[in-house]
Amino acid sequence: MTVTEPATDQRIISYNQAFNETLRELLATDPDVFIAGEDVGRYGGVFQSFAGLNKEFGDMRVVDTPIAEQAIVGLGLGAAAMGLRPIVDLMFMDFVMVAMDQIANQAAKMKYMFGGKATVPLTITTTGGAGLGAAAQHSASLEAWLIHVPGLKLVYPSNAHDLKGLLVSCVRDDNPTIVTLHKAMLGSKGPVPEGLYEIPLGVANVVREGQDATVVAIGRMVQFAEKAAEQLADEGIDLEIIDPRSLLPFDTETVVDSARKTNRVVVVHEAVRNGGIGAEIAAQIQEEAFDYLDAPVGRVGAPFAPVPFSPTLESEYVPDADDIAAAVRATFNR
Amino acid sequence: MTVTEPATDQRIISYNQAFNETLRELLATDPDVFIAGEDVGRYGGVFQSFAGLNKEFGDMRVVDTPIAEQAIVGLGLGAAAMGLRPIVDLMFMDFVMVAMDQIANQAAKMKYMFGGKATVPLTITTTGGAGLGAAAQHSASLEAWLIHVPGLKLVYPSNAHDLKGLLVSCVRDDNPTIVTLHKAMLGSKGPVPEGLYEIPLGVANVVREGQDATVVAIGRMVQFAEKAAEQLADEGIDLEIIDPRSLLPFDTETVVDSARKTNRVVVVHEAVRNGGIGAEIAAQIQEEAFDYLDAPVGRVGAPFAPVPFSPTLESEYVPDADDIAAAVRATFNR
Amino acid sequence: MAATKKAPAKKKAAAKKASGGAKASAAQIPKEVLLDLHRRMVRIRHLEESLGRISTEGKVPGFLHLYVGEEAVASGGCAALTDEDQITSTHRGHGHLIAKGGDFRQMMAEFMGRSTGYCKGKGGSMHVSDLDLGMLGANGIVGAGVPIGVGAAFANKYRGDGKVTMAFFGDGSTNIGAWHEAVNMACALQLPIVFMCENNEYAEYTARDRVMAITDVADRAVAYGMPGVVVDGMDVVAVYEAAVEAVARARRGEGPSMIECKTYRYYDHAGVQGLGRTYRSDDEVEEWLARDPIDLFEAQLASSKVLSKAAAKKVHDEIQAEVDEAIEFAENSPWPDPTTDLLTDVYTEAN
Amino acid sequence: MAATKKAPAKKKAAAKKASGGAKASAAQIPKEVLLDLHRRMVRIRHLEESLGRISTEGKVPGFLHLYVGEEAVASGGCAALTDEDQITSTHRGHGHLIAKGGDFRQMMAEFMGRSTGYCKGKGGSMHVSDLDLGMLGANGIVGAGVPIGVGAAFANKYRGDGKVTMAFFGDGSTNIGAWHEAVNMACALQLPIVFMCENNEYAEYTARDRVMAITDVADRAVAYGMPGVVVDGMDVVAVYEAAVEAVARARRGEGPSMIECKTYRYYDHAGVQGLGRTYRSDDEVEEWLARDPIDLFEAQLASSKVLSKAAAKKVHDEIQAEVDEAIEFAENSPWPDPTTDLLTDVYTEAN
Ligand SMILES: Cc1ncc(C[n+]2csc(CCOP(=O)(O)OP(=O)(O)O)c2C)c(N)n1
Ligand SMILES: Cc1ncc(C[n+]2csc(CCOP(=O)(O)OP(=O)(O)O)c2C)c(N)n1
Ligand SMILES: [Mg+2]
Ligand SMILES: [Mg+2]
Repeated sequence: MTVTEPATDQRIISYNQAFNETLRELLATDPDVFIAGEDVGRYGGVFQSFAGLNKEFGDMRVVDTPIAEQAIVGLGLGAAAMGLRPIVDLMFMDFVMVAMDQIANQAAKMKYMFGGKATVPLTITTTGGAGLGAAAQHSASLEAWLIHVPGLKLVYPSNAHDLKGLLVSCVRDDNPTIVTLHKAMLGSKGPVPEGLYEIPLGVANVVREGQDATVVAIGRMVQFAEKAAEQLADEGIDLEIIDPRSLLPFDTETVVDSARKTNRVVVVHEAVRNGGIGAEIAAQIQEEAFDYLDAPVGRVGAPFAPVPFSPTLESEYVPDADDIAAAVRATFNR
Repeated sequence: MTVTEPATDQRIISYNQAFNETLRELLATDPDVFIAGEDVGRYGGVFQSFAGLNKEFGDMRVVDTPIAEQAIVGLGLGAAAMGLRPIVDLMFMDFVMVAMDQIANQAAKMKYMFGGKATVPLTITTTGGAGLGAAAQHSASLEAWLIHVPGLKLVYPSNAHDLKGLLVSCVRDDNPTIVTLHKAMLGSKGPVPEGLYEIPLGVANVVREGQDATVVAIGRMVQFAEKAAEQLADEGIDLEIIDPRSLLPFDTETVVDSARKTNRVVVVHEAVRNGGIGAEIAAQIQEEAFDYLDAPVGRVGAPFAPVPFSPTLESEYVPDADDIAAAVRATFNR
Repeated sequence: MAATKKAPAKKKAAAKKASGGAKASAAQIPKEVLLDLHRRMVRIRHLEESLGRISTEGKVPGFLHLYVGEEAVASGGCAALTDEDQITSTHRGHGHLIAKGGDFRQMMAEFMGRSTGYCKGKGGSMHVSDLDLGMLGANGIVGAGVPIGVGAAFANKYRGDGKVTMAFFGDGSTNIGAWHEAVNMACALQLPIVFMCENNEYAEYTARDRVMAITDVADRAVAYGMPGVVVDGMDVVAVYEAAVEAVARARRGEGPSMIECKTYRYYDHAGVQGLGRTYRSDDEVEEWLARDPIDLFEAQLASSKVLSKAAAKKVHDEIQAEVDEAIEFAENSPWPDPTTDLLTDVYTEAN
Repeated sequence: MAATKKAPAKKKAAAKKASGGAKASAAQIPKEVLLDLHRRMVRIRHLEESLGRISTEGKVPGFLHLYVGEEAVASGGCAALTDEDQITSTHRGHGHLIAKGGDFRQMMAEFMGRSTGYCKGKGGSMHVSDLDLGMLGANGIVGAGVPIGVGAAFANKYRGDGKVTMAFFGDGSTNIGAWHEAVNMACALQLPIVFMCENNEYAEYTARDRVMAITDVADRAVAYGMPGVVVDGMDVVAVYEAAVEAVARARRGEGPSMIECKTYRYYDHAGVQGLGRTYRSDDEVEEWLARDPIDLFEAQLASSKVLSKAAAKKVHDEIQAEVDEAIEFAENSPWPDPTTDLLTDVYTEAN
């Protein structure tokens, strides 16, 4: 585990800017790195996350592709197997579904199927999550599918600082990695050091130390957990918040240590609860900290329905600070 | 829950024959039912599961399609939305990956996205699991992905009798359903009544009643759990075995009742443990039976690697009776 | 042996050039059909323009892909269909639903996320649908509507009900796998379907020539063994005539055909913030705006004495009033109630 | 306006007919190339026949898709490549690997699941690969090798290393989405790649004409804006000449092209149980067997005094001995050890 010290460099930029500048620095420092995806080139990406990169590095390093997610991932996989270090973009995490074979059946398995002789330094970037009224096909949270695939690595940064460090680690990793940005966080600002730095994959971050209960929160849920911590503090509950940052590999040790300390845990994610990554985390906690738990590991996630369009439904659908606080309270009132 | 009584009808046929005769009877009794997939027509399917059906019902009711899984599922979805009751075959569960968008983004969500105005009585059949030396791309176990998708239903029959009853229920269900056969069980025989009968979705089967520990086993793992029960009986451990049969919806109540009775539970599936359906089941058990558990809910599944080709590796990879027995013992020795 | 060459098909005369010619054929089309074509286009134009306007007032959640500029395609295509035929659509689906007879009130209410909308506010712009009209839904996934359309066409053939399906899709969608699989399957099974391509030369913000090495999407018809034609997508009569022929062919059981309509979207890929001039040249935009499908057709209708300018204006005013009324209806409609509506409609309950 | 028609391309003279003609061109090909083509074919034939035989003895786990009958395609194609060029393959990949220079011992060991195999026994027949030879793997998923090949070709263009990639695939795979996406992307990006179609008229047990409404897969080249040719896939010289031209074109930076080879697999889709006569007529099978690519070529080599029957037999005997030795090597090789091998090679560890 690591505990975030107040960032020494106080430069404040947005999550989306952090993504863009990191890509620029990676392109500038490693000639084997290139980017490919829909609208990422001339236009700079639908969220302008790739703005200026094509102009600076040209059409072969920041490549506009047809609408063809299977071929986009295949382009990255084939190039990675040849020793390049591709970054391919899938725009929305929902589109993982059309590219799933190339991701989970090809890229993830190539090394093992080939007896270790292949190396696949491929990075896939995408944007997940709800909150923009984008409805059922543009709001996906598919972390649970991806952690079930041996050969992949998956990160879900919850702030601009981590986004940069995790993205650098993924691009430099020699395995297929997936970096999920949350589309509702693109504008959120935070301190981000200049230059390239790595945040090791598989190392969780203790966002807030506390004694009474632990919340393991993923991606955008981290900021809601922090709000919940304030509410609960008034009630005398001192919350510890853990942001795994990397979901595969997963830092079980940091989470279990916290569970053994606080004896109460709630896992929070945006995906639907059933079959969500919270199930895996809860299962691991009860396996490793069974004798320390004073209550069942709680799980907060979306209810079992597709993401609805209307704001009144969507805002109820997406877990928030109140849901988290309620789940924590429930671990005390039994 | 239901407890299987000794089948009154003692006719013994294979799992694959049960599948074939059920399809024949469904085609014969419901003019809205048709089958489409690769090689399912003239040839009768790669495992001859569809043998004779095209000859008997013709090219429009048992349809040979191009190699185009997205279009195969789309064919079924569009026809189902128009009021037909299609059965589309995906041959190997691995191919779910190439059709994932049509399954999880289109078929599963259509009703909700359309405000309830669509009805999608679509059934997808496929064969999952390892054991035939088919290696990493023809041995998939993807139940965990599918239970994470609101709108779908999923069954995994562990014997010929259940296969028939579950298949009938799925085809008659007005929602998108997925019936997973285990390819290593196609030849396994058992008693199967004549005529069509339904096994309700979401109702588990207590395969063996016991007092000391509970094993929740899925698909092919049920027979291994029964072997483990014999081993453990000699050691004085009276095992209860639950076959959920339907994974979505899932019969939590039957499983939790058993956990409260035996106080020890092990969940067994063939897919890799991490992010597997065992995580969801374990999480639910500790939520609902926390105060009754004398040990953490154990999980048995494949190790975190793709399915290997070589028999020596594959046989070690796939969970077996010894693995199950060991996990049960572990719930006693802590 | 000498290998048998397969040279790429000759590029056809650019549709825009071709469209310069007089529309002789329009003469043979009954007056009421011409007026119907006009009406459908105007209905699309007014709803979309008004929707775009209120979206700038923050009244429309989510993404908004407007059909303005492409009215002739949906109108000419759907006018060749009966109410019983089906269509499938795209992320840019409002025009298709309107042309198929969509109800303004339920559309506006849906786009604004109200419980009185077509999808009770659960779908929004990208999933608006009306199964009673045979409109099988807008679709958020590029290309994904086409396999669904093939399934609908299969149902038509299966039942022998004489209905046909028309699948609308954009030029960019023809590069994705689902589109290819579905088109090939329809041709292999000889299904009653018409593949209607809206080639507006862009996929989001990327020009067609950067993502495919052909100019005419219709060249792809050859790959599946079906006829393909290129028509001027700003000429509603040209679209209508091609659609009538393709639909008749499908009804005769002769299988699928493809129609490529050269058209243009006026606004940016999404929303109404500008005309996308960062990636489209002013000249290009002006050239297309100068060939507005409604203006062109109204000039033609006036000169052929089918519809005077004054009468045309009356149509516009009527329809605008209907749009305004629909917006008012939507604004006064209740929001969906999370406590009762969030978890319904996920599954069909057994009865 | 009159719509611009796009009639399906004329069907080309059936390759088999065309192949009747004398192989004048063979004359211009250097003797060592002709002998090399012959040797590659014979290597494939002997390994596959022996592999089929031992598979009936239960020595080969899993599925087995043999290349017998199609030797001219892999041999003619790979002979046009250098050792540095790449190929991608399919579920029927043994011939491709052998033609690219694959090692018999490591192949046999892999097929028999031994730790001395190309993939340490972890991949088997459907995943056999040799990255050092630029063979990027057989593939268990139809069509999935083609996007990977496009990625390899992109790397070639990115580095400007002058290498090209040849993607092999079957007729049936051209109906799946991944194939379409990859081919279009390669044409849009003008990558140095050759698309090599093995049209053996069947996808598993289903005839081509039941799943596509065209006769020549090469007709699909038009849809992407690249040249496509049909060649006699039983004529190794015809395949070689077409491949040389396409490879040269790719190296010149002129982009992709497609070669359709009309060929036939002798055995059933999988294994050696029969010749698949339940779904293929005796006449059809006989007609193809009568045009065996090795027999045809050896007759030609004998008549042109390049290789006598006796010399040819010597080649066969040498190669069979090598195959037998490889089988013996494999049978004496250790099995992978679960305790040490099962969980390695999942990830590349940081160094
Ligand atoms: C599978 C998938 N990939 C990417 C997108 C994002 N996207 C939405 S619309 C669009 C462009 C579609 O272009 P075209 O088919 O020409 O339709 P147009 O917008 O021009 O009408 C893209 C890339 C998507 N919705 N689905
Ligand atoms: C996506 C996918 N669908 C189906 C299959 C099953 N399958 C394996 S080979 C094959 C036929 C392939 O036909 P073709 O491309 O013509 O190659 P051939 O076997 O004739 O060499 C099929 C359907 C598969 N492996 N992958
Ligand atoms: Mg377009
Ligand atoms: Mg074939």
